[in-house]
Amino acid sequence: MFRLLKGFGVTLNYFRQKKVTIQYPEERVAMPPRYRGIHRFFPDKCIVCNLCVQVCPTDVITLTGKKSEENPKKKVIETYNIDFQGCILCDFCTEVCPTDAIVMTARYNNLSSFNRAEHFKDIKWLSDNHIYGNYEESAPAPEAGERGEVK
Amino acid sequence: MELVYIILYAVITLAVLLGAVTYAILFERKVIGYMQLRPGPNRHGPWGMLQTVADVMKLLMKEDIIPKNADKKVFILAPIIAFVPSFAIFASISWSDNIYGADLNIGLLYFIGISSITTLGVLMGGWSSNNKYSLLGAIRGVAQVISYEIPLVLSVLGVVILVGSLNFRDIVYYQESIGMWLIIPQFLAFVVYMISAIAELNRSPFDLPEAESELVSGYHTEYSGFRFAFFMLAEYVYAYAIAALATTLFLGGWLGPAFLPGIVWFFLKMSVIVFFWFWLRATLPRARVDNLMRFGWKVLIPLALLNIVITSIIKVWMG
Amino acid sequence: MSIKTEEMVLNMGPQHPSTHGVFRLKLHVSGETITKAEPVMGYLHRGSEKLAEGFIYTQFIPYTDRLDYLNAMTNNYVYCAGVEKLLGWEIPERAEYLRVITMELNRIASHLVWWGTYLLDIGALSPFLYAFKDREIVLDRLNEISGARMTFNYMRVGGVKWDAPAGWIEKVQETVKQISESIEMFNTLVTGNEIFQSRTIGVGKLTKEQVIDWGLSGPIARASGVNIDLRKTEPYSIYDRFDFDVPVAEEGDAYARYKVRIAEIRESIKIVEQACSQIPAEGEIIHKKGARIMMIKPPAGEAYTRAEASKGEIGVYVVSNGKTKPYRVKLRRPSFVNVAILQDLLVGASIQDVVAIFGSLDVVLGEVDA
Amino acid sequence: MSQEVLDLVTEKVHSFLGEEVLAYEEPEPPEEPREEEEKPKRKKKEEPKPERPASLNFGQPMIILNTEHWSQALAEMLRDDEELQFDFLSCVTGVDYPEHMEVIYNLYSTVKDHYLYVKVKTSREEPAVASSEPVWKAGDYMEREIYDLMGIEFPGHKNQKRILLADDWEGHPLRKDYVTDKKALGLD
Repeated sequence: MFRLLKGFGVTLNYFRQKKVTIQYPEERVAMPPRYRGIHRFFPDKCIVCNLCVQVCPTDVITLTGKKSEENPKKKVIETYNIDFQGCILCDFCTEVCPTDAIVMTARYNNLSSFNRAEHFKDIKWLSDNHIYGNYEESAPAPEAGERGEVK
Repeated sequence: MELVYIILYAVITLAVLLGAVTYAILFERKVIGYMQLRPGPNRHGPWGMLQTVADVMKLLMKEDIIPKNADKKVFILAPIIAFVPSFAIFASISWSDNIYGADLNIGLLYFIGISSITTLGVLMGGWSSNNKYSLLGAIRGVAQVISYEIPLVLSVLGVVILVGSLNFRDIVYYQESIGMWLIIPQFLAFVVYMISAIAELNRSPFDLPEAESELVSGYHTEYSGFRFAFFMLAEYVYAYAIAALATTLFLGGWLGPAFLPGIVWFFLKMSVIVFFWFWLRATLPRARVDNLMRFGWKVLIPLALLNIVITSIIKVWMG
Repeated sequence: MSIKTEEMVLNMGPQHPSTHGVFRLKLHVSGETITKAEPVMGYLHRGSEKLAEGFIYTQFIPYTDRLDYLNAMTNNYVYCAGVEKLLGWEIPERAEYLRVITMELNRIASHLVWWGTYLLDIGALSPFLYAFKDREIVLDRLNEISGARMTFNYMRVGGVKWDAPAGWIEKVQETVKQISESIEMFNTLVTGNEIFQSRTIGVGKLTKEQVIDWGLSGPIARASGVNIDLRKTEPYSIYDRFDFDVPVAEEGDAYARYKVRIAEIRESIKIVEQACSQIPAEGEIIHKKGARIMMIKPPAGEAYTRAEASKGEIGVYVVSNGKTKPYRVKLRRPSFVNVAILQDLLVGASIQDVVAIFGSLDVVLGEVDA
Repeated sequence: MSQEVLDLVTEKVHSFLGEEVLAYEEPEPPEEPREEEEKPKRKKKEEPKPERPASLNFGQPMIILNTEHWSQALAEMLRDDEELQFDFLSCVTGVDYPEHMEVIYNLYSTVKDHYLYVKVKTSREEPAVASSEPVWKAGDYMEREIYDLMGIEFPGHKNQKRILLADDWEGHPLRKDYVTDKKALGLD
C-alpha cells in the first residue's frame, strides 16, 4: 500500500521543477546542422549529371540543362524542381551530388499549405532557401568524382 | 418574497458554480500540466485564464448531433437528469455561518439521496446512445457508483453518530464546540470517504466508466456539443459538492482563524481536496473493474462498519 | 431461472485510443469477457517489399525506417547487414561501434516510448510525458549524428553515413547517465505501485511453449523464460565484445514483460557506455566500395539475416540475382509475428485487460503492416 | 557444426522420405548429398548448374524439397525429432522465379541452437505448399501474408485468407507479373 504513496512524491517533485516544453511558434528548436530539412540548391555548382534524379527513391526531382554559353562542352542547369509532396528527405540526392550543388538545410517548417501545388518548389525557391545546414556557403566545388558516382 | 430569495440564491449559486467549474477545469489542467513538466493551457488570456471559456464556447457552438439509431428522448433527457441533481444538492450546503440555502434537518440524507439520481442519467445516456462502448461504460459506471455509495454512506454515519444530527450546520457547530475537526476522531471514516468519493465521482484512478484508453469515452462517447458540456458540468459540480461535503463533515466547514471570512476558509479547504484529486489523477494508473469492486465490498465496507462500531462504543462510553 | 444472454461483437479500432495506430480487433464479448478475438490489419500497408524490388539496394534503406519507426536504427542495420552478407564485406571497426551505439540508443528510446504509452493505456497520464522528456534527449543525440529524429536513414551498405560529430561520444555518455537516473524515478513512480501491479501481474500469461510455438521473440519471449537474445545467442556486429546480461523473467505475464523491458534499458545503457569507451578514435566509417551507392551489386544468392530489435527478432531475407536491384526482400517484422498471439491470448480476458495485454506486446503498426 | 547439422538433417529426411528425395531434384547428375564437401559461397558462374538439394548457404544448412515431399508430417519430424528439435519457425519467405515459386522456411532450434533453411519449390501455375501452421503456430500469419502477396496456396492452413490487403483485392502484388495499375490506385 505504501509503495503507491511514493509516487505522489515523484509527481509533486516534478510539479516544482522547471517546465521543459517549448512554446512553438515563439520558441523554436535549433536543429543540428546535419538535420535533413528542406533542400537548398546552388545552380552555379550544378553540372547537370542527373545523379540526384536517378537516386531519388520517390522520383520527385526533375531537372533540365542546357549547353553553357562560355564552354559548349559543359552543361548548366536550366530548371530544377523538387515536389515536396513526395519527398521523404532521405538525403540521397545530396549524398550522390558530386559538386554539393544540392544540399540540405536545417529548415523544418513552412512547408505546410492548403494547396498541393505549393509543395512544388522550383530552382528559384530552392536557391533562395538561405538556412544554415551541413554545408558551407562558399565552399569550393570539390572535384567531380570525389564523392558518389560519376559516370 | 421568500420565493424571490430562493430563486435569487439559486441563480447566484448557479452563476458562481459555473464560474468555479470553469476555473476548476483550468486548475486541473494547470496542476496536471505542471506535474507533467509542461505549463498547461496558456494561449487564451493571461495564464490561460480564458481557455475553458473558449472550450465552452466551442461546445455550445457545435452542431447538435444525435446518432441516428439512438433512443432520442432518452438521449436528450440523460444529460439533464445527470446535471439537475448535482446542482440541487447545493441547496443543502452551508457555505458559512450565515450563507446557506436550506437549513435542512436531514441535510445529509438529502445530499446523498439526491446525488444518487445522477447515476440514472449516466445509465440513460449510455443505454440510449446505442453504442457498445457507451453501454459498457454506463454499466461499469452504475455498478461502481452503486457499490461505492454504500461505503460512502457508512463512513458518514460515524460522523452522524458522533454529532447526533443530520443537519450540516449542526455538524459544523459540533466541531466548533469540541474544538477540533472531525477528521481527527473520524480519521478512518475520512479515508474511506475520500476513496469512495473518488469512485463516486468517476475520477482517476477509478475513472473506469469513461476510461478513454479502453472505452473510448465511456457513457458519453456519442455526446457532443452542449449535451456533452452538461455531462462535464455535472461531473465537476458533483466534484465540488463532494468536496464541500467533506469540508463540512471532516474539515470543520467554515471554521478557521478569524482573519479570513468563513466562506473563504470553506473554499480553501475545498480547493485542497480538489487539488488532491488532481494530484491523484497525475500519479496513479487506472484500477481494474474486478479489483475496484473487490476493494469496495471487501475492504471499504468492512472498514466503514468497523468505524461505526468504534464510534458507537466511544459514544456510549463517553455518554 | 436463467437469463438469456447474447454475445456482442465489439469492434476495437481501427480508430481507437489504445491500438497505437490503425489496428483493429474484432472482439466477441460476453459481458466483459472475451470469447474470441480476431486481429484485422493492413490499414497501413505500403507494400514495402514490393517497393524494394524496384529500388537499388541503398534506396530501400529509408523505407526500413518506416517499418518500426520507433526503432529505425535496427531496421537499417538488419537490411544493410543482409546485403553485406551477400557481398561478403568487412565493416570498418569504427562503423561497427557507431552502429552499436546508435542501435542501443534507439532501443532505449523505443523502450521509453513503450513505457510511456503502456502506462497511458493503463490510465496513468504522467509517465507518458516523463518518458517522452527522456526520449527527447536520446533523439537529440541521434539527430545530431544522423540528421533526423526518427527516420534516421543512417546506415549504409558497408558502414554508416556519418561519422560522429565532435564531442558527440561524450554527450552520449552524459545522456545515458541521465537516463539511468530517470529509471530510478520510473521505478518509484510505477514499478512498485500496487494498482499498476494489480493490473499487470497475472495478466496475459504466456507459457514458454506458447512463445516458441507462436514464434514470439524479444522481450515477450524473454519474459516467459525463453532466453533468446540474438545479441548473445548469435552475436552479430560486435556484440560479443560487450559485457551485458540478458534479462529473463519466468512469469510470462504483462508485469514480467514490463520488468524485462526496464531491465533492458539498463543493459543497453551498459552497452552504450562500453562502446563509448572502446570506440577507436579515428577510422573509416564505410567500406571503400560502400560509398558508391549506385554501384552496389551483390553476387547472386540469398541469405536470411536477423537481429534483435526492441520488439523482437527482426529478419531480412534478401535474394539477389546479381543486379543492382534486389530480386526479393522479405522482411520478418517482429510485431507482425508477435501480434498473432492475440487470437490466443485475449480469449478469456476482460475488455480492461485487452489494453493491458495488447500494450504489453509493444506492437508498432508500421511494422505489422509493412 | 553446420555441416554436421546438414548431414543430420539429410539423414533424417532420407530415412523419412527415402534416399532419393534430396537427390530427386536433379536427376541428371545424381549427387549424393552426404558425400558433398563444404561448398563455399555460391558463385555467380555456378548458377546455370542445378542447385544442390542439400548444401550450406552462408554457413547454414539448406535443403531444397519439391512441394510433394514437403508435408506436415515432415515438418513435425523436424520439430519433434530428438536430435533436430527445430521448434522455432523464424521466417517464411515466398519468392517468385520465372519458372517456379519457392517458399523458404527458416527454422531455428531454441534447444540445440542450430538453423535450417527449408526451401520448397512449387509450380507457378498452381502454387501450393503444405501449410506449416498446424506444426508451428508462427506460420499462421506469415503464410497468410505470403498467400496474400504471392498467391501461394497453403493446404492445411486453418484460416487461409488475405491479411494485409483488402479481401476483395485482385491479384497478388509480389508476383513478378503483377501489373501495378497506378491509375486505379489513385497514384497517377
